Amino acid sequence: MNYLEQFRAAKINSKLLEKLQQEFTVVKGKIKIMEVCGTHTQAISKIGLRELLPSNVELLTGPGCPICVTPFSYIDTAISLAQQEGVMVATFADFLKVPGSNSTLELEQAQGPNVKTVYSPLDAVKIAENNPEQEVVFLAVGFETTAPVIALSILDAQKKNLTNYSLLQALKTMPPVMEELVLNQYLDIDGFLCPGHVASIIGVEPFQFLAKEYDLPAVVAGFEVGDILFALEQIMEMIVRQEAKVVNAYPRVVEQKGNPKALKIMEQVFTSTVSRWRGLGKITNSGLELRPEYQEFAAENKFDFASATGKVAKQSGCSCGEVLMGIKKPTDCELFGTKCTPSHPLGPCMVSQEGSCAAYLYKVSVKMKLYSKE
Amino acid sequence: MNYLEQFRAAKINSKLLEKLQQEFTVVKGKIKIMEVCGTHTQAISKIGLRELLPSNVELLTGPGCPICVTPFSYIDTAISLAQQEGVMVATFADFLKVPGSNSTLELEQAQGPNVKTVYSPLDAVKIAENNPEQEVVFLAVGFETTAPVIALSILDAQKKNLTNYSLLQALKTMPPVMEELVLNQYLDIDGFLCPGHVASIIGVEPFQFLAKEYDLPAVVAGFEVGDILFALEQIMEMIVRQEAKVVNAYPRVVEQKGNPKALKIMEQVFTSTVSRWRGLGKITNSGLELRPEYQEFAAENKFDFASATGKVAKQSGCSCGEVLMGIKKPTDCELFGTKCTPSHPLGPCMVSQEGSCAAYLYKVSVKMKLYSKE
Amino acid sequence: MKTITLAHGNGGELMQELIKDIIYYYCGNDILLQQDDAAYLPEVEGELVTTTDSFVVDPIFFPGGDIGKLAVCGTVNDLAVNGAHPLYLTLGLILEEGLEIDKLKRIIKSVAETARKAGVKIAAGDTKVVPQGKGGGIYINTTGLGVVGPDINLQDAKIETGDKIIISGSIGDHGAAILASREEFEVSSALTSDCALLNNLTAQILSSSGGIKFLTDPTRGGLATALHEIAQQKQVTINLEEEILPIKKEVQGLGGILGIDPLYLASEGRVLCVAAAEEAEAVVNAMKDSPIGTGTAVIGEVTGDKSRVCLTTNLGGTRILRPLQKQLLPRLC
Amino acid sequence: MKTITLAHGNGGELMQELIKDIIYYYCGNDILLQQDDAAYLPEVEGELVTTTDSFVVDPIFFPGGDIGKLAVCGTVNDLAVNGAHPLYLTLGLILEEGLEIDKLKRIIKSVAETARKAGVKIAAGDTKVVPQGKGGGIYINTTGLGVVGPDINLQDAKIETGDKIIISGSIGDHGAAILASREEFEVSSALTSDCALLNNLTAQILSSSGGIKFLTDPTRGGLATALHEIAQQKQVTINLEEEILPIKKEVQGLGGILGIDPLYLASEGRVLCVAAAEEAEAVVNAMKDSPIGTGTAVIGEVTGDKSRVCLTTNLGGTRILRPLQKQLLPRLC
Amino acid sequence: MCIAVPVKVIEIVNDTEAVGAVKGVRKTVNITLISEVEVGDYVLLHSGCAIQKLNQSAAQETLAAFRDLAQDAGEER
Amino acid sequence: MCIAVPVKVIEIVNDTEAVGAVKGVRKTVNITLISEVEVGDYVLLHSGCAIQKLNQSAAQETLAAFRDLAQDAGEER
Ligand code: SF4
Ligand code: SF4
Ligand SMILES: [Mg+2]
Ligand SMILES: [Mg+2]
Ligand SMILES: [Mg+2]
Ligand SMILES: [Mg+2]
Ligand SMILES: [Mg+2]
Ligand SMILES: [Mg+2]
Ligand SMILES: [Mg+2]
Ligand SMILES: [Mg+2]
Ligand SMILES: [Mg+2]
Ligand SMILES: [Mg+2]
Repeated sequence: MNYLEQFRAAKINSKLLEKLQQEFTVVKGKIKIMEVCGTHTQAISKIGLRELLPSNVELLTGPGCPICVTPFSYIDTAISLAQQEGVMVATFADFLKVPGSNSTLELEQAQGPNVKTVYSPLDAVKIAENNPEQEVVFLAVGFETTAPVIALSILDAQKKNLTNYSLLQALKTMPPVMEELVLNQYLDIDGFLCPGHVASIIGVEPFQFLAKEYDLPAVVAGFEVGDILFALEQIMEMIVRQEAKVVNAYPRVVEQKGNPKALKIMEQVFTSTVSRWRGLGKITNSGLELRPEYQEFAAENKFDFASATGKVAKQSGCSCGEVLMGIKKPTDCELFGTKCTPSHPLGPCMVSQEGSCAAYLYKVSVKMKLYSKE
Repeated sequence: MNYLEQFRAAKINSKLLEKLQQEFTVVKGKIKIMEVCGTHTQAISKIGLRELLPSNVELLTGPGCPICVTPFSYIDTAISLAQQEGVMVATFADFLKVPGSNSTLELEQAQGPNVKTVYSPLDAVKIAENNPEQEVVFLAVGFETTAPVIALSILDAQKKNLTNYSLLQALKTMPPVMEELVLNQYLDIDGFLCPGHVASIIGVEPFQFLAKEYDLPAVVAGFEVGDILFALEQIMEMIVRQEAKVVNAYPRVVEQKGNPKALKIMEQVFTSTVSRWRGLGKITNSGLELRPEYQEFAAENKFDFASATGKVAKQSGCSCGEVLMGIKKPTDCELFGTKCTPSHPLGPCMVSQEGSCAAYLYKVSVKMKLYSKE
Repeated sequence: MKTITLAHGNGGELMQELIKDIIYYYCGNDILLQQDDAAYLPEVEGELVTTTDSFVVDPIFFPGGDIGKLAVCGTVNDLAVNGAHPLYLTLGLILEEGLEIDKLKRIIKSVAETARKAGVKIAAGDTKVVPQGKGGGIYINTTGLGVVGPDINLQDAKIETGDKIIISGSIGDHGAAILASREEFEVSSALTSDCALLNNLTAQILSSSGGIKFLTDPTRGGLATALHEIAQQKQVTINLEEEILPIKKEVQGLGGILGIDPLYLASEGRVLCVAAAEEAEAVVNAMKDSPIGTGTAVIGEVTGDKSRVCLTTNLGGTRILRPLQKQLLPRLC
Repeated sequence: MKTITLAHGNGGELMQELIKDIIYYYCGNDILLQQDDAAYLPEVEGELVTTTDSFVVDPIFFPGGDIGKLAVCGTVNDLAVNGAHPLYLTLGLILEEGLEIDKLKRIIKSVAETARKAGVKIAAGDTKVVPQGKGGGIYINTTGLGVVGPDINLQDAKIETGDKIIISGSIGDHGAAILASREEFEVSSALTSDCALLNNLTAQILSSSGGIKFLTDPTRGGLATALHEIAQQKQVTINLEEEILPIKKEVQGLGGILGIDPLYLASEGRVLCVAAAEEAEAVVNAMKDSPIGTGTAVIGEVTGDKSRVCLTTNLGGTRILRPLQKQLLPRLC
Repeated sequence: MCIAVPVKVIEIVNDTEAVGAVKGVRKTVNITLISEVEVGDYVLLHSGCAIQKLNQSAAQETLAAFRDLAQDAGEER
Repeated sequence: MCIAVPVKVIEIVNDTEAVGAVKGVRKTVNITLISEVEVGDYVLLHSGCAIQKLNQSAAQETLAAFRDLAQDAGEER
């Protein structure tokens, strides 16, 4: 057995769960722990963890699903680009079904060679190389985990002298949005499950503010069942001990300083910028944009978006923003379960099985809440 | 009834045939009349005329099938062009099945977007216009009937500023090859059925040498059953009267001077050149080539044919040349009917139903002979 | 969603929805609605006959029909010309990503209507979606099941010299209508496809006379190819008379412009019949009684045993008709 | 000629040649060689069952099989899981211009061999050629005809709480093998498709016990979707145990790399069986006796009437398994 | 050499294009190669282009010649 | 946020490419984002790229911590 397999050993996991259950019952009152990473959300859902925890525990789903946090207008811009003659939009498959005003990328893909799903942005560069007559626009979404790979794609395109590769920029960074959440007066979080793969790039440092400035326990966690249980246990221990530290429970992947080489490449290509989050609005320094010397790879500079976004007329009536902010429950949305279903989603929260609305619909116990300051 | 329909009236045609049969039997000895136009060959075959004529009459098939007279190396060059990345060969469908050394255009068409059949060279220009990244090479074969249309395509491409349209030149002209045939010591022709559609462009003049210089009766003929019967009768009358004239029996389409406007366009773009004929070799002034001012549209100037034709290694063992020259009968070819069949032709004479070999195979009475001077 | 996407073919929820909303909606019946991996059929009486055809026509909508109507007619007709009473069809759809769902609906509606007219039920179906650029909008396979009554025995009939060749109407209409609807040729005409169900007509033919030797429908390859197959299979010479061949003027016109011989153009609603000479008149009369047989004509006869097809031309000459060899494409000469 | 051209599909001489040289050569039998518009079938005994499927797999050759084998297995299996003894298949080919004839031969040989193993005859066929760029090399439709003996009555069986869910081997091998063979992902493995004939196994299952409630093959959409269909159709709750699901390590590995859940990957040689609790052991033993059932396992049971599928995770949690919704594509998260 | 068919001009679209008709089939025809074409004219269509106008009186003369000859045949028999 | 899986490096192809293996599946991996990778190393694969090397001793320590905790649970019960 590969040593990594041991992280999945069922026997230890059951023991860890038992331990966790014991600890939670020791604590009186509600405890809210937020996982900010979509992949954590997915893992938690796949192991059916939420319902195994005592009823006084809520695992809140944070803004870590790149699909859910990307604003409506971005999708519309991507679609309008795909519709242009000579433009091919390259994207991670996750985006295909997200509805824009009148279409989805999946529908545009069906109309012609307008949308291509890729496994990696490096594949998008290859497509641009092989189709010199097409402008290949890669939908640059995701967080620090993906940003270095996208940066690499820019360096690759530059080395190949490609003038037909560009990014539609919406890369985001985690710590600023986490701080925004902490500052939110309606939101009351007892601890954070920090995103392990983001941390594998940026290290533990950037999360220290949680403990130091806001007195919140936080654990950088991996994604195996054991990792998650262990991390929750570490948070619980801190809560019980009324202690606030940022613990690295994923040291096999997360170095204190992250991955210096990846960070260097990322910083060579990108710089911080304000970014707009669905349901949260604009957050300072929460996004990445191409540095001036790479602006030739910005789709913004190659196309006139005014005309594109001018098209945004019809809204789908989706309440995803409010759901994400906790102003509404999914069931409060009048489209929920009737006009909006996983097969015909009207909002991003219904797109993936782990989206807040989809999860709610299928009665997997959902205890997500996220209040906005507005 | 449209007045043109009257040319097909069965009753008159039967009478004409009767008359013709009577005349032929009057004449003693063999009479050989050559139709030089492939469309005449086809019409004669479609009405089953050969077997209706007395046995002392032979209708010889001349070099008027653009497929049959185009040399092997031309097909190979066309195929090697089609095989090149970024090159699309546009062609009349007739050429698809003609075998080259290792392939046919039909096979190349099947491999990818390498060959496109068109109804008109003007369509090839449209294809070039819509596919700026492809070089569209039109296979410029045919005679004076088609040459003006091909000239028009060049003017069209020029007007549209296309730099990706070119011709692979093999256009031929009729009168020079007819003179070559007349001069052939082994060939003994009593009269010519002159090509009516070539004459619609070039007029009657260019055929006068047949009567004036070689004392041969010749009739410019149309393509309806009545046209052909009437023309043969006119030739017979002259033979009987030992008279040699060039008669225009297709005056509804053929003017004495042809079509001046078409001629002007043709001469604007093309000039006479030596041309190579399968089975007959090179004949002076029997071809058309782009004038110097249009040489930018010559595929010869865009591609290196030395390398292409260098590939011509394997020969198919086809005896088409000798069959066309009358040195061999189709049945003398060892491939005839066994390895070479209409479904799997090895030579151009087997490609169309009216090709010498195909016709022979299916026992439609074939009486073609054509001797070379070699 | 107005367009077919790959998700409509992945076996999941969207596909089930598509099948329910369109296929079951239009074609639903007790057998199809079993919805299992396979469908149980009620007991049948008579000899079972089966046939299969895939339809890849371009364009999918054409004057006189669409690929849905064609797919039902084609397979019903193949059963019918073998003397069978058609009972069931299966329906295999290969949709191309990007097909408009409205078009699919029109086509399936057409399938359902034609099946109803033919008296056949869609017994089973399948839907696949292929990526954009790997299909032709829609390809349809229909496989048919029918039964032949005890009184019909086409298999053992012997074709003899003197037998008449009869066709139920003009030839090549379908092929010409398809060509005319292809944009690249820049032609237009009022011509419509002859696409039609033949099962009533064949039943009428078979009940009108015991002298029927052979029935077929001259589809791909046209009349010449269909007759060539008979000539080869039954080792007979078939002779046609050019002068009495029913060819519409538009078909002739299009053939002239494009250099295509109508003898090689497909019909999709004509029966080609070989009948004993003495029965020919009765057969022709029976055929003319049918609304789709009004143009019935004797076009030739069996004249020997040379496994070939000849055409006596208007002038009295003879042309040997070979099976179709090339693509039907406009030619230079 | 080494390549399929449009002329191979025009109904003419080249097509006839192709059919004779390849289809008849490999698949020829007394019924197919009738060569008529439709084929007469010998008398059958039992209740008739039919099914149809088109196969559009990409790539057409994959580890463990090819589209020909798949096309026969798929349709034979659909008959088999409905309790039928498969007898006849029809074979509808849609070839893309440019397909190498050698590849076609390999595929048809594979069709013939698999049909022989299954004991079915190819009763009728059809060949169409679509232009280069309008197909996927080759698409195949097979339509099957089989008979169900009087002793088998799956249709009326009632699924009840306590019934066991049994699968004949590891899940998702076919889907994973296909994904692994797609170049764009730059992966490789020794994984082969599970593509196999199930008719012997289903016959064994049905003769081993009268307690069989339902049989199916979890193809497109995978195990989760197949079970969801049962749950919906029969209005039962099905509960799976994650810990005992047989999933090969390569399938897990590929799922991890590409972000794809093996529960939604197709199997093409597995039987999914619902059996009465008290019969489960006998059924499992009978299945294990078959060479393609050695990996048989009970993976869950019927636990209620909620029309849903649940998975009890290794940790004891519950996941609701929805039918497949999206394309199976690698995801970012 | 070259298939060509007569069509009747039923519409002049512009300097370069006309619509021809024959036996109920209409076809777009390029008319650049001929001069002074009018609706009602017959033109000879080859490879998408009109390559010559038809001379109707010459046609009638040819037909008359046919008939004369055909009559000859009748008489001589 | 981001799916990533650990794979074992079984071949270094060149400066930018390696072959990784996990559970019998091999995958081409871009290694530009990490330094000093060797055959036998485990790396974290995300979107076609190795984004970090795995630290094996840290992994063992974490596993030990798991076990300790699990034992706690056993004892406390
Ligand atoms: S139910 Fe649909 S429309 Fe309503 S908030 Fe959720 S995703 Fe948006
Ligand atoms: S039989 Fe074939 S190979 Fe021989 S001369 Fe004729 S065309 Fe050429
Ligand atoms: Mg586009
Ligand atoms: Mg090419
Ligand atoms: Mg099935
Ligand atoms: Mg099926
Ligand atoms: Mg048919
Ligand atoms: Mg199916
Ligand atoms: Mg038929
Ligand atoms: Mg058929
Ligand atoms: Mg199946
Ligand atoms: Mg067929």
